[in-house]
Amino acid sequence: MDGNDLKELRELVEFLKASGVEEFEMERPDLKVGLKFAGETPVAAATPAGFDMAQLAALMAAQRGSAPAPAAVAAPAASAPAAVVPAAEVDPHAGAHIVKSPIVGTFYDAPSPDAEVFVKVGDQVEAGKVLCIVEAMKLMNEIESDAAGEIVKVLVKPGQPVEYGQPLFAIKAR
Amino acid sequence: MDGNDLKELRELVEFLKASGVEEFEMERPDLKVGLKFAGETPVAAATPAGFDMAQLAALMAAQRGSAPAPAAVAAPAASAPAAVVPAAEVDPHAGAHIVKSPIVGTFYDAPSPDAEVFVKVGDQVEAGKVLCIVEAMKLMNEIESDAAGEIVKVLVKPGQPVEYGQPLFAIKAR
Amino acid sequence: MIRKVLIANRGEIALRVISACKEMGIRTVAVYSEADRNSLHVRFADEAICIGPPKSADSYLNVPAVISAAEIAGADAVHPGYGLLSENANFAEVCRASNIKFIGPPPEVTRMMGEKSTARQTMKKAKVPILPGSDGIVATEGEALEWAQSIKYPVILKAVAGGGGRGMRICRSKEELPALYQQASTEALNAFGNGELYMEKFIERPRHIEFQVLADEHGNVMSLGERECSIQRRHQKLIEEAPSLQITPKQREEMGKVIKRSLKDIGYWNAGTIEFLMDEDGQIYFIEMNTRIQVEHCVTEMVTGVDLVKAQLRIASGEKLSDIVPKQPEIIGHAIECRINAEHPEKFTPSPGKITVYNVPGGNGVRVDTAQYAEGVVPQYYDSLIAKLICHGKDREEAMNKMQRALSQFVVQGIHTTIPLHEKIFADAEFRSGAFDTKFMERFLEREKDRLKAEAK
Amino acid sequence: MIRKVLIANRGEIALRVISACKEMGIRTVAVYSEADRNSLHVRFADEAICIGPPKSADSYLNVPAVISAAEIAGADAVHPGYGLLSENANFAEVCRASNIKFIGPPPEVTRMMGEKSTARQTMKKAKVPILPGSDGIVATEGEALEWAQSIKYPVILKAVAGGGGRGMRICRSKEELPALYQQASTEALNAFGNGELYMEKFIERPRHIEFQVLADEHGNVMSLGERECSIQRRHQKLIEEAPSLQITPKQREEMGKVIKRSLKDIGYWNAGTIEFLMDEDGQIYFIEMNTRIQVEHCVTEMVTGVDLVKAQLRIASGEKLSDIVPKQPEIIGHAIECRINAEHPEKFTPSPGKITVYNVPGGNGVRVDTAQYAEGVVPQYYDSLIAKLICHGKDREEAMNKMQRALSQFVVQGIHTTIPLHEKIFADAEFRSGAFDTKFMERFLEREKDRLKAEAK
Repeated sequence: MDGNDLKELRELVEFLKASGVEEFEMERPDLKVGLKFAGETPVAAATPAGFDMAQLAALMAAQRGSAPAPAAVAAPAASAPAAVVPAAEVDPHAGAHIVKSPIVGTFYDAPSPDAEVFVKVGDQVEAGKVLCIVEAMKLMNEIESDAAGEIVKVLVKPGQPVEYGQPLFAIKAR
Repeated sequence: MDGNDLKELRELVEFLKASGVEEFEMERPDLKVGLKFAGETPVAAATPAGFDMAQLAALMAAQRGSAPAPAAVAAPAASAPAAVVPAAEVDPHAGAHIVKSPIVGTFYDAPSPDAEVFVKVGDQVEAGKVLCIVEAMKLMNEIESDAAGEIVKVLVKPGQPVEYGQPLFAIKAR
Repeated sequence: MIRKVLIANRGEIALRVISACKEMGIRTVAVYSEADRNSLHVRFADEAICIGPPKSADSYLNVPAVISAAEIAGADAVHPGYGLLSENANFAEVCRASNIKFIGPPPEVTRMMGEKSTARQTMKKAKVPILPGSDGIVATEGEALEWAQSIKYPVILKAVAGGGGRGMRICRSKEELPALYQQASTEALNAFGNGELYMEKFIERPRHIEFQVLADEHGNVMSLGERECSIQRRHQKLIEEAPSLQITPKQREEMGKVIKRSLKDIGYWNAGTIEFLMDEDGQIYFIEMNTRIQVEHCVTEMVTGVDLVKAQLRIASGEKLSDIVPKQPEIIGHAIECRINAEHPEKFTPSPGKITVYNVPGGNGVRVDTAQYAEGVVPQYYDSLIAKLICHGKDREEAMNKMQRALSQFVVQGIHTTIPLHEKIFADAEFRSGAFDTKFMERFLEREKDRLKAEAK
Repeated sequence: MIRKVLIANRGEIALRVISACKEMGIRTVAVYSEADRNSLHVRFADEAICIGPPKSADSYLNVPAVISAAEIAGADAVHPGYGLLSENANFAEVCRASNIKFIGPPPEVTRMMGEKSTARQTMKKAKVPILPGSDGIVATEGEALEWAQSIKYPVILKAVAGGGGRGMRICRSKEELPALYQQASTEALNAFGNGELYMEKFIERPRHIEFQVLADEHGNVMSLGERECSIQRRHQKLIEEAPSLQITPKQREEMGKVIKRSLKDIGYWNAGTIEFLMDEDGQIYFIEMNTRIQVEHCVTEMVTGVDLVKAQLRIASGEKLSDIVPKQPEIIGHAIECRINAEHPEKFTPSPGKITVYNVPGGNGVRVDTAQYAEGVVPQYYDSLIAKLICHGKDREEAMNKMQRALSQFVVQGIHTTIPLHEKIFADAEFRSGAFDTKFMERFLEREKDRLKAEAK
């Protein structure tokens, strides 16, 4: 166990604690950690307030399974009086740059149904390159990349409704 | 495991303890650590385990009692929806044995207005000695000491209404 | 006029009475056990006195402690709420002897109504329809067969000293009667030391209908209409409504007259409830009288506009009914109440503990009576009712829809509650149709079981 | 019938509309800014769409974002609530162009009522009493003197292009008029680039009285009586009541007729409020019309039994008023509303932040409309209203007593609220007498200041 390991572990524990986590388990080929905090156990599955999943994801950088793509707009942001953010929204591309939708509308990956897509996974893009269209009120709004790098993943499907701030592309920034 | 490792482990344990962790497990190819703290781990900054809230409240009630007069009973037990127990008040008779009223009624320190008081501060009493009367429904109930020792303080005044569990006498037990 | 009331109760009804007193300028004294130190009835009363340890028998049911608390606080009246000491005639007598006004009927009446057969005889004399029955002990098998023939099968044999289902048998034919008679008598003897039985007509699918009554101390009585309380599980009411769809305005008026006459005869005063069973043909029969305010009084308040607890306080102050409720109120709209209990919604096991999240619904036509709050604790010592959710709509349909909306916004975490159960009941076709009886919950839970089994496949 | 409504609002009114929709079986779509992600309107709607960053201008006031959200959710109607886009005629037009039903009057009517002088002329034509005035520009000092003589002093000069008190002068005699005319004109020119003035009768101690109206899309109009809204601070209403003690049943009926005629002429539909000033002699004068549901609509609901939001939804579905409210409702009892704002109760500074404790009062006759909860956050970006506490009693006295009781049980910690201010107002003799006007709060706060000074000595 080296000092660096300990420091990281410490950060993890502090983060878990601040987030109100009660039990935690992590398994990697080279490391397995499990812990349980003392204190009262709420009966119902009350998730802690303000749990920053992105932060956790970043802390755990290398190992996480691929989460399902963000649900369509139709799912209400589950937020109890306890201010719960659903666990499903784990950002699966922590570390990558995320291009988010600046408007509400319908996502299209190509200028027209039979045209080529603007970009696909593996493409290298420059900042300013048009990545997609979000249609709002019959207007086709071209969404440009705000970073340069490689398209790692397209997070929405053509024709899918997107809300403000919804992640569209993951880019491995240069 | 060398001295350095041990030092780090120590740090880890201290850190986990301070963080209120109850159980911990870690496994690495070269190292496996598992631990569980004994009993109720004091959660950082929380109320100490086994703290007797009722006792605290009773003590506070006693302090209220020595304030203006029969208003004793009049003040509702301080209890916000947040169920906060104010930390500011300190037990002035810590260590002393407290004789509490087993019934609701009116406190008298003597069998009749012109009689001698049953006990006064400084008196040595045995368990079973009558300390006072609490009148309830026209009945004079003699309250006996449940400890032997020296009367340190009389916590209520003659004629004062007392509630169930209200501290009456502080006794320095032998 | 009463100046200061001690509320000899806890939970939502204590807070309900405190609120009524506050609105009338009457000072309030709460009493509490050590388990209720942080309860809202303690916080919102003008004064609060600890009267004993957590167990009810040592605190809320401890008559000397309650009376003593009233005396040291200088309360001139006691409101008993429901349950606990509310129908304890001895307590009412001690109050009287201690010169403290008991907010309820005179102890003699409470005592009379507390004895089932006396109550029955009294009501019969006052021409209130009662369930056909033996009107006394059925001493032998032979007598039992004769009575059953005149009452007509099915009949039910009950222990004179009984309660809780023991010493009770339903007989559907003369063939099975003799054996059942022996069983019931033996069971009663073992359970109560008294093997005597009486007989009543048995209704297969009864409805539970009750009438709310107010009476002043000057001989004036008023019926405020009925409540439908057939949604029960093991004789515990879960959902109550007013009015009943089964009672016509004409019936309501007629029952009002009968009730008026009978309670005048008895010398009843303050609030009370007369409970009836309704058979499949809509005929109603007296079963018992509750001589106190009831849990479900709120639905009557919502449809009549009469504040029953304020009326209790004014009656106890000697006011005349004609000043309190100047004219017979119209029934406006429909009200339904759900009892929200700290219980597992499927297993019905109690679920005491600390509430972590508590979001109460509000808005138009929604009333919540509760003494719970976020961070509050439901003690294990008392009954499991934590809130009453009452919805008022222009008709039953609107009231039900409102209830569904309100239930969906009632968020309780940390403990289990019956909220999910109520949500299922309000989605049930039989419930929504209104065509149910006191056996509804049995059928409903059976349906649920089947549904879960089917889903599991 | 409308199937799915997007609620273009936030806070308690969004939840109010969601609740009404749920009770009617209509699906709901909430929209929210990033600051409102954990709000109850988001949680309790069937669907929720984030439409922008915290600032209203970029989210709730962002017309393309709202319309776009309605389109992707497939909403067939939009309810605008109050404030925000509710009186934005352009928004209503875009809705129409996008084939989404706007739940409110036609944009042409909203636009007309939004321009004060047009509204005034329209109402005058429809024989609604308006404040005596110049009916147009007063071009010179001389004209002003003539007008003032006919209207009678005191009069008020106002900028045609004005608002917010600028270019406004009260004149109490012909001697002071010329100088004030010049000042007002210069001020108006500087502020709005237009120095033109008009003149109105000035009322020293006006009351603010408003009438609630419902109108269907088939030309039928109904007045649901008035509200008394004189308790204001800097033109922000704090407390509203229904009915007004100043309006007799006869006046109410007559105003109902006038309103019916005038709104029919205009082609108004959906809910609306006509605001009047009442002078010291009880004479009322039209000031403006609000073409939306109002914050204080609940007091009218409590005394009439009509659900105004459900009525809005049914009107927008094309239903006839005679089906929605079959007969003119009686006014039953008295209702009062307190606006609970996240503000310091003495300094009136906004108090956004996290709520740590939130205990909402309940019980008989108490209604709370709120979207807040324990652990909830009051964002700094929007208005400070966190709850409306509405009490209904058989008369004003009972409603006031109920309000005092309910305020004492409304516990909010973590932020400041106006609850303590309301408690003081409800203990104030002038308020309790009912004999107040829109200057009440100035006098009340002055009295409070004096009291504090006296206490400090």
